[in-house]
Amino acid sequence: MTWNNNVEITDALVKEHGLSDDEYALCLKILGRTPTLTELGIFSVMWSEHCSYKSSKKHLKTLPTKAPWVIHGPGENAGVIDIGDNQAIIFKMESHNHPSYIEPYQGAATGVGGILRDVFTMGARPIANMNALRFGSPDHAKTKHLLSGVVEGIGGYGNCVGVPTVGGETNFHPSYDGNILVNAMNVGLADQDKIFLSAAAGIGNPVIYVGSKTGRDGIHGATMASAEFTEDTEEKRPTVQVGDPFTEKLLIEACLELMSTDMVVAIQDMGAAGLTSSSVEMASGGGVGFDFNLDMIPQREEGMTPYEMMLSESQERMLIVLKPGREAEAKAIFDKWDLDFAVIGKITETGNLTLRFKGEVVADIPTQPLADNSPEYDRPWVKTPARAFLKPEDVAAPADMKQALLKMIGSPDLCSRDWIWQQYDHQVMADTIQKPGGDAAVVRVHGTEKAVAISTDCTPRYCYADPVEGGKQAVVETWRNLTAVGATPLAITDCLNFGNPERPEIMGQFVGCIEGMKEACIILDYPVVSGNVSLYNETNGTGIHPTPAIGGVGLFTDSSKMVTIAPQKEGEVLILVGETKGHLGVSLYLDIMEGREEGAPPPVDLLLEKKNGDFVRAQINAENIAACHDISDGGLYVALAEMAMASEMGMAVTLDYENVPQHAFAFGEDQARYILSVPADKADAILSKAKAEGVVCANIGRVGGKDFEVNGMSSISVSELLTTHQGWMKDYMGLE
Amino acid sequence: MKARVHITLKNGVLDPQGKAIQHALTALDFGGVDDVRQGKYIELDLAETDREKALASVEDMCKKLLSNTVIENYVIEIE
Amino acid sequence: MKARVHITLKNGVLDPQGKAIQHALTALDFGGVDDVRQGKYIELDLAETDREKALASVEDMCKKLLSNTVIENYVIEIE
Amino acid sequence: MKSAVIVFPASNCDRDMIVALEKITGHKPHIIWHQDEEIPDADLIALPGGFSFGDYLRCGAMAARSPAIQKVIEHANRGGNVIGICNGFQVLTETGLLPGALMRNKSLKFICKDVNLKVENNDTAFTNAYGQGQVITIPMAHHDGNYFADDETLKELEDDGRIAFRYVDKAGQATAEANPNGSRNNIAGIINRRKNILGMMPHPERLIEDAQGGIDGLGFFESMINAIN
Ligand SMILES: Nc1ncnc2c1ncn2[C@@H]1O[C@H](COP(=O)(O)OP(=O)(O)O)[C@@H](O)[C@H]1O
Ligand SMILES: [Mg+2]
Repeated sequence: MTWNNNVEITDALVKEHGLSDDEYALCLKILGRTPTLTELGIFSVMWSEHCSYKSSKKHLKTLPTKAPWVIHGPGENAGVIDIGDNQAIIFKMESHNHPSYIEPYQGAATGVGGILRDVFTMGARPIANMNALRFGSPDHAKTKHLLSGVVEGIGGYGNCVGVPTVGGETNFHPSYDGNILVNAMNVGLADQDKIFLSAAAGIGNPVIYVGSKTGRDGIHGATMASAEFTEDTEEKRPTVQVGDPFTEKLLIEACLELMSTDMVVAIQDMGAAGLTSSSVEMASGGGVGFDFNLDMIPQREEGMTPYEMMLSESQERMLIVLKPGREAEAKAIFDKWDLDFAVIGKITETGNLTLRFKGEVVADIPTQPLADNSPEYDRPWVKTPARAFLKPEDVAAPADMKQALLKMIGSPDLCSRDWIWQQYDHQVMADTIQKPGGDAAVVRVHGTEKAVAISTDCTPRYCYADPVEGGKQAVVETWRNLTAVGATPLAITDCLNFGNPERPEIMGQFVGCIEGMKEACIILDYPVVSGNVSLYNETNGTGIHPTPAIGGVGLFTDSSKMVTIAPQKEGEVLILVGETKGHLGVSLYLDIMEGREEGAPPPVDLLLEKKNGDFVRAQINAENIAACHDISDGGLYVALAEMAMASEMGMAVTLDYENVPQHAFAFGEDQARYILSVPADKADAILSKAKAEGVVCANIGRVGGKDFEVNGMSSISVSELLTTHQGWMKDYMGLE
Repeated sequence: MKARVHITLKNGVLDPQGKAIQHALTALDFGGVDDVRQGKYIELDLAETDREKALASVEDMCKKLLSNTVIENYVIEIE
Repeated sequence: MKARVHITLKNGVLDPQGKAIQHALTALDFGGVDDVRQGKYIELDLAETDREKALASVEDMCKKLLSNTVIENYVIEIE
Repeated sequence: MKSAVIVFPASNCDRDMIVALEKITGHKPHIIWHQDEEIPDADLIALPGGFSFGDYLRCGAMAARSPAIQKVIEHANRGGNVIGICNGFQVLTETGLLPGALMRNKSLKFICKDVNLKVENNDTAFTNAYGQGQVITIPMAHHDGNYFADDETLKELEDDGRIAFRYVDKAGQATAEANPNGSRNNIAGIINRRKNILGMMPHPERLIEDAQGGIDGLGFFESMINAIN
């Protein structure tokens, strides 16, 4: 292939690069001339949906991002919050949806690698991974292969780098048949006085490239992530990147070693759009220019062109600005870890990204206008029509309650995910004190009494039925899960997965979800500190369910206060917190038992959530509670059964079905509810305290025996519950 | 019949294993190892006795299971 | 010079990967797969131009690193 | 007890091992980089878990050829104590200090879960704090822990009481269901002929505090203190 940087920039070429006429006109204006091919490539990836957030920016700006404990909100590589003692927690969630559909193992693996880099580039040691996964219907021909590959890829990468994968969520729904979602979250720990940002500074300072060599991987990957799938997606296959967790582990150690010195001025990982976006962000962020000699870039393949080098998405690479004269010292560190290290240029005062290749300037772009003038659209949107509430009477009672419960807990959406988390090393680093299977994962802050609780949640069927309520509910569910283990919720990250924003209905879902999230964040004092948007999750015009996955982070100052969902002793009293109205609209019961996805989702009363949650957390912190579980998917009976299974103890429960039909009481998904298991001698005090605070609470039974017994239902042995609960996924995956 | 299948990474696809082996060989003082690529080698014993049919069947196996055609190539020999 | 190395499990060593592939092929309705063995295939680019020397050197690599002689055999081809 | 922990590129249970050794012996272990050619005087050398060199080619293969390992071999040949946990066990078999090999788990999956282990021989430097036949719960987390040795080696291991730990069910039976990875004879850990080297796949260093879910791993370290001090 002959390389010509100065080919004629035809309309077709511009279109191929995904730039609209207006965008190209803006490009001409910024440059004051026709772009070279390399420049066109740079504009194209910088202004792709993935890098520029052009459809979402306007709405994202409305999210609350501040609180006294927020050190850095959105805009940096990841969000940073204060956890006291000069320590900070740094976290973010990101999507790797399209690559994971094309090549599940590598797509998911590189997703984990990418999110790790976002966190350690800020100076944090990664301490926990989470993964939020959505697959198509289990009956769909590809689902098994995708589930198997994605889980193996997440494990393959996370296990090797030695960061525990401590939790996540997994849904199946036909709306993901052609577009699965793989959202990976990482949480890291740093000292507040050792947090690194990306804004470059210091005219003349050297710019360093470290990590793996650059190959032709994933060229156009960033633009692919912004394009809708069509049948010919097969052709885009070679753009998949292969992850190298071994190199990533070395890169983590080498970067943290480098950061423990005082040599680093700024640092940025090369993520989507690789060298292009990292250098433009660093330069524009610092209001300076970069002058690079591309001949210095470590290259894996022969004959790479500037265009390819700038657009490559090879993994495991970082860009660093050093203090002057420290190159040799820095190089010694990367030599020790056997990583490539190259001085590729320096900071200039021009404000331009100037790229030289074999003595010729192949690109010279003012970075500030490129970054600041990136397109921003106010896309037309329509509000999702409101749905009517479904009354409990509109949903038939099951022929047999026991069989219904077994069917529920043995269903794809509610069965145990142990087949998944057993493939993840969830204990490496020896600080995991709440393993997967509970409401939130809990990881100790190494060497202290503190611990961090993490939960990822979203109920896409609610978001589809009512984006505003669904957006609220997603935020609230993480908050509730953190509360249920006893942690104080601090902040969230999000990963907003939607269909094609150029369709007003989809844009309406996006706007609605953000609106709901915003309300929840404000009332719960639970700001958004980082996030990611993934649009165009749609195949042949059918979009996914709107899926704003939320990753919530909470803190324990004393991790010994933590509780799990497992009752501790026979004789403990079970207390139901919150009111049960029997809301079956878009419930899992309706879906699993009747194959319907109708009605409005359960309304979220944010003030009630806060009241009930604060009460529960205070009781846990006062050490009055032995176990706690929030009630979400599947409702009360499912939550009770999960507690019984976790403790391998039975329970005897008596409920009053006078005002609510039994099946609605059992499986309704009313919000703001928890089940507490408390020592018998503490029950009365808790109930009267609740009454005094206006929190609805009821004594509903006791822990003990080997059977799960609820009035109005034949009893079930806990071992039968367990066999049913643990059966589905293993059976399903058994014959891959 | 016996079939032998070689599965190798496509050109341009990163081969972390090969790279690490090359590095380790160099550390063990083996000079002049310019490149290393690692692939898989699979031997199948087939009941099929017709060469053409065996080939077609193994071809199908490669597409459906043995190789990951997104990043790998395969070569089949029937003997 | 190019060297190709095939590393296969010794007879009598259980091959979990081969077994799993065989099982998966059967589940995918490929009949008559009597046995599957999985090995490694390594390609080396060597600066050496003398065939004999290259062979000796790769032989040494196999012994020292590329294969585990407790469980594996190797075959080298130089081209 | 003076100890040392060897760190390879992409070791990842090195910190866990260092923390455990320090907590239990009261002394910080020496930390040895794989390229170091000297190992300070130590009663015990530990090879930690992880994915040394990415576990590329074969688990433990590249680590087993590192300069520091030559010193570990010398230490072992002088009768010094060596433990290898998980990846460390794989490294020990690759060096030949322990017989056999660790192959891909039968399910081909990485498996992280708690397993029951039976202490098969409590008359060793690594197991004396446990009761003979005691069943303990220890986490495992590996992709390649399927222990293989030929019949002859296996017989020798069995006859000489060199099986340290076996995977068992709660009742202590070495059933096929209790075998998580396909290991021959349900073997989870073995010792060498001279009884100064132990390799095991599960991770006792992950279970030494109540907060971690139990303290069954403590006995492992206490045994060494009993034997060495
Ligand atoms: N992909 C996954 N990886 C790891 N853990 C998972 C995954 N999916 C679900 N889990 C775990 O399974 C448990 C149940 O998940 P979920 O039903 O979503 O919990 P909740 O309703 O409390 O949010 C949680 O502990 C969660 O962390
Ligand atoms: Mg929950």
